[in-house]
Amino acid sequence: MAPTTVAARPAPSDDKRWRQVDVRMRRLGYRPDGLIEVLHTAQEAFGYLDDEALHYIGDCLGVPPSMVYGVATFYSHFTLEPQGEHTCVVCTGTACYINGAGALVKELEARLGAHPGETTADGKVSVLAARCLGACSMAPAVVVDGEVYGKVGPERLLGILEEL
Amino acid sequence: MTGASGTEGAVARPTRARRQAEPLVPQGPARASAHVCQAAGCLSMGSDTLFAELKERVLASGARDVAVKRVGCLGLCSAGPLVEVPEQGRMFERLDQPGGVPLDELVASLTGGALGGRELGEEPFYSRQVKVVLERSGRVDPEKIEDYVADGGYEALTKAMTTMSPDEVIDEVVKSGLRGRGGAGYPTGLKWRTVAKAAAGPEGKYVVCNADEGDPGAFMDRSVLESCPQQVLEGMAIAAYAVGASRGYVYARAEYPLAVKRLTTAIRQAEREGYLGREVLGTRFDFQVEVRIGAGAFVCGEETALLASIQGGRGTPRPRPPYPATSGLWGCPTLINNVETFANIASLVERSGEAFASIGTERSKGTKVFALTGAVTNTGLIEVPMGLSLREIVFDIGGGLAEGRKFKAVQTGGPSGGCIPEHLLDMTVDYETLSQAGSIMGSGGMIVMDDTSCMVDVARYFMDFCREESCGKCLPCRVGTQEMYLLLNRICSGRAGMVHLARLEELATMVRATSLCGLGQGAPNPVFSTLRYFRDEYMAHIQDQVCPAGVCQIEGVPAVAGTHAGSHGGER
Amino acid sequence: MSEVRTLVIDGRDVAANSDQTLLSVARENGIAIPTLCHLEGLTDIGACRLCMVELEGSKKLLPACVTQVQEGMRVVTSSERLLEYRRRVIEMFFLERNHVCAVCVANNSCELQSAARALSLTHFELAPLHPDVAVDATHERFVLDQNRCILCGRCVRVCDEIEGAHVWDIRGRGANARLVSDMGTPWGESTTCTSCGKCVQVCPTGALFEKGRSVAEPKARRPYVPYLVGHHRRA
Amino acid sequence: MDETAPGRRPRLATIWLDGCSGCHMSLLDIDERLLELAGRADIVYGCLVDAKEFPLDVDVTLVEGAVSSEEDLRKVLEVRERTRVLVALGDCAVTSNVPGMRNPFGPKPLLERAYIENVTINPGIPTEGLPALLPESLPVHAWAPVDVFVTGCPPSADRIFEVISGLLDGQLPEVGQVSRFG
Repeated sequence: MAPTTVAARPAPSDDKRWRQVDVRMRRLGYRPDGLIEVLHTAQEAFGYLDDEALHYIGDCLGVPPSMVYGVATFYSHFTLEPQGEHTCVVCTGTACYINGAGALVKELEARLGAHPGETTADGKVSVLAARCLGACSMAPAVVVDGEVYGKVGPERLLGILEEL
Repeated sequence: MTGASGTEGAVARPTRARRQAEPLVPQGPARASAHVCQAAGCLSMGSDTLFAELKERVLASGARDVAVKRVGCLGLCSAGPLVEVPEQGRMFERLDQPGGVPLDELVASLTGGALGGRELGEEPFYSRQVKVVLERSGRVDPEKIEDYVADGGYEALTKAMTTMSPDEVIDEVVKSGLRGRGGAGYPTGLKWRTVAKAAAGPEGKYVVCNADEGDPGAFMDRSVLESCPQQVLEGMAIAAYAVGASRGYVYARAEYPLAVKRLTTAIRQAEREGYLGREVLGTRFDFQVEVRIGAGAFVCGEETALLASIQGGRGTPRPRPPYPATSGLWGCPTLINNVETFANIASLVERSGEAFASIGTERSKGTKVFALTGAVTNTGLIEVPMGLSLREIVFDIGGGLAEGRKFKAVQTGGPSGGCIPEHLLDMTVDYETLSQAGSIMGSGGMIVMDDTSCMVDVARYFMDFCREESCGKCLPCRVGTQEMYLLLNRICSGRAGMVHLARLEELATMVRATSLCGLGQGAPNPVFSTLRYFRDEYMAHIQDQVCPAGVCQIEGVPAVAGTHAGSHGGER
Repeated sequence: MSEVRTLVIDGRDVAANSDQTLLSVARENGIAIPTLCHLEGLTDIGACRLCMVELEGSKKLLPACVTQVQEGMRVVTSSERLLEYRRRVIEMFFLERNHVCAVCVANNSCELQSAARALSLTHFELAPLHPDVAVDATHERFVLDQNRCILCGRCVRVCDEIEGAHVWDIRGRGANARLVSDMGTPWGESTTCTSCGKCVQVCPTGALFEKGRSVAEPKARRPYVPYLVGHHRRA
Repeated sequence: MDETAPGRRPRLATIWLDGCSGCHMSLLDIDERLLELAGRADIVYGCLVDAKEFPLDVDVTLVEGAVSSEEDLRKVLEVRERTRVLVALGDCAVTSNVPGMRNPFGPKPLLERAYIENVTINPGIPTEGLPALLPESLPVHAWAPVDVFVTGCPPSADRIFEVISGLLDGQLPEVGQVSRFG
């Protein structure tokens, strides 16, 4: 794609978080190849990527809507749905798998009613499965709200979640 | 994938909390220094609060010649939090944990009391390793360039730029016999030479560091970036000088927020100190490095997919040739090496290619970092000379299996690798031997499995991984991994006949031969290697409807006589 | 500057320009290699893997559509192994979506259907995936039927490279990859579509078609294709 | 199953599972060649003859239709056991074709549409007298090995005749390039 420079344009609303997105785009010179970086920033600011954000970013960087959408849906880190108040990531990498990560996922399904990729009905916890967190020595590993917990059994995991 | 990776703001201002995290440095030379591991493994066991507490205790003791220092990975992650006191040759394991070393014992050791912890010299986990890549890992503060420089860092870059021509640098790399540590093992020197010879594109040339470590069960690159990011940057700068590049990218996984943060800090510091940026070492050599954060796609470890992702697009691979070395980012010649490859460069240039080549085997030179995990006593990060035997790694360094468990296999190479059985444990670890055994070196994940693992289930696990990570561009990988998964599922649940096994093997052969990139070509490998060494386990599922390891849930429905792979029955 | 290269394809000596692909040389010489994602005039992506050929002295198969000719190459385009792989490719195309030729608008004018016939594919051995996918009939003139889409990306490329609109792209990945217009919005609501119909013209199956056509009424359209894409590229 | 005794006339059968009968119609379209067939073989079962039980020893059986219900499955297993050469005739038998179009969403919505949503008198899914549907409608060879596949919706009369007469001559015909899906 030709690096067409597209000028800054008014943010969709006066929500302050758009400033973070704007700053990131300006630093990247509004180049279309900065798309993924800007999507990261938008997701950090808003928690997820909605249509409005995708349209706005695409317009500013000169990337067609279908391409923005194609990129946002290709990478599993990006989410197009609002997430729960808390996130619980179960690592399902090989070391965790052979050390019982499957039982953790099943336990969450049974107790919270949320499969990986889903949020509990009360919007409290989003359950996610990660490929490998690189915390294999502490398998099985779980990340709750950014905090890594190692050698986690089903009981302990539920304990951690109850304390939230 | 994950809220685990809310990447922190790149450059945080020194807040109060941050100042508190500064190391304790004595006025004069330290009599004893506590190296507190602050890599992800130990951090998750609370090594950051331990670090603060230890500092306070030392200050309170009144000792003026004791240092408390933040360092990178000390290796034995399963025994974290770890603290090493190098002057005393002591390692303190599971510090302040139930069943571990009490903090008092460490404080006493540091402040002139009885020496505690474990003596390092006699432990095979430590003594059998040879450290080149991880040499500075447990020694320097990963967030301070001064510490890296004081330890001899950037001397290699200085040597290369002041005493060697770019060609001479490449000659050294060729002589070293270094091969790509990302998995394929392509000779690094040859790659550098190709990029060096290629005519520069409209935007010059690029150097890209592949830090998209996606193999499940592998965390070597994460550890290197968390422990000594400057070493990787120095390697990249030397490469840029050698091939004539002026821009660089590090493509790192979003799942590694700490590595990204330390890397970003390292780039800022290196630019400030003139080791990166417009005028490297005050010369006209210009090399600027940016970090690009992946977003959860295993296929981006494939070099052409990685480039597509750096350019902001869907991470789908494209056919090669042209290779990135001649036509990469924006059509410009692009050198792509993995983190560990770059981390080898500084020491190689400093010591000479011959010195590097003196370690290792005939065709696999140097050392290799492995993430040793699974059903083994000592799990963690290790670095060994090429050519060590698997048995030495698993049983000497790894300390063998837990009491009463029987060894079954070592899985290497991730989803494109294979499972090596007990009778091959004495084989040496190098590129060729591993590939002859039906596996690959891969990036360095090494997962030990015992008799509680079912090898058909393991094959299914990896196929599940591949089908979810397939980018969907080429048909054999997109549909073939899906179909192989369904066949494996059928076998695992005891609903398969011999015809399904035959179908699986045919399909695996076809997918390997026709897929566009390494993900699809390698996806059948776990199937091939488990069939090669553990066919009896497949047969038990098929003929007797039994899972010998007791892992699979047998549905007890007899296989039908049809030749068609049949219904997927809600297995999607 | 292109130069002359000589090579051997299926035992025949042929001459080619150095900038030609194996596929174009083979076709010039009347040697048929099946393709689905390739369309003369669009950038080749080497995705369908139907055109894989053998190169003497190499274990690796090469996609003919993106492989440049080289002096002295000896190429085999239709060994028993290649035919078997191609049948498997076609089979998997059929199984990944819901292709019911009998009730498809492209019946009799479908490239997937003809490829199956040319390769004597009589039945499928692997499991059908039967995805539950949608039909988008919101556009006033055209329909997108995901049941028939083989993800060849011709529509994506013709819309991007020739029409310059980039209405289409692929969302998701792996088995969840789907053709989408704009933000996954219904085609009829697309703000970028010019309704030029090029995507419909280049679709090899019945995934994109014109409204008002019924089963077994051929999508009389192939004749336009060279004018749409061929001349543009050569110009 | 005993081999064809010398001089014994070959025994031919047809069976109709989940399909539209179009393949049988196409079979009838061989017109006067039906007489030729009747002269060479005994037609022992199918909609052309009045037999109630599928005979024990059949040389060639043509199967039309996909396997959609428990009754289809019972039949196909029985037919397979009693037949020497099993022919999947037409796209439904070969790929499940139109009956398979329900597979993406399963049998429940199908039954509801047919017996509840579109019915004004006594809506309700019948439980007696109708064989239960299988979760998926699948081709014949999902359940039993098939010897010859004849594609087409329907296969042409000429193709059907060629296949049958070839089989009566003791040859397994090549079907690929002359017939096609759809």
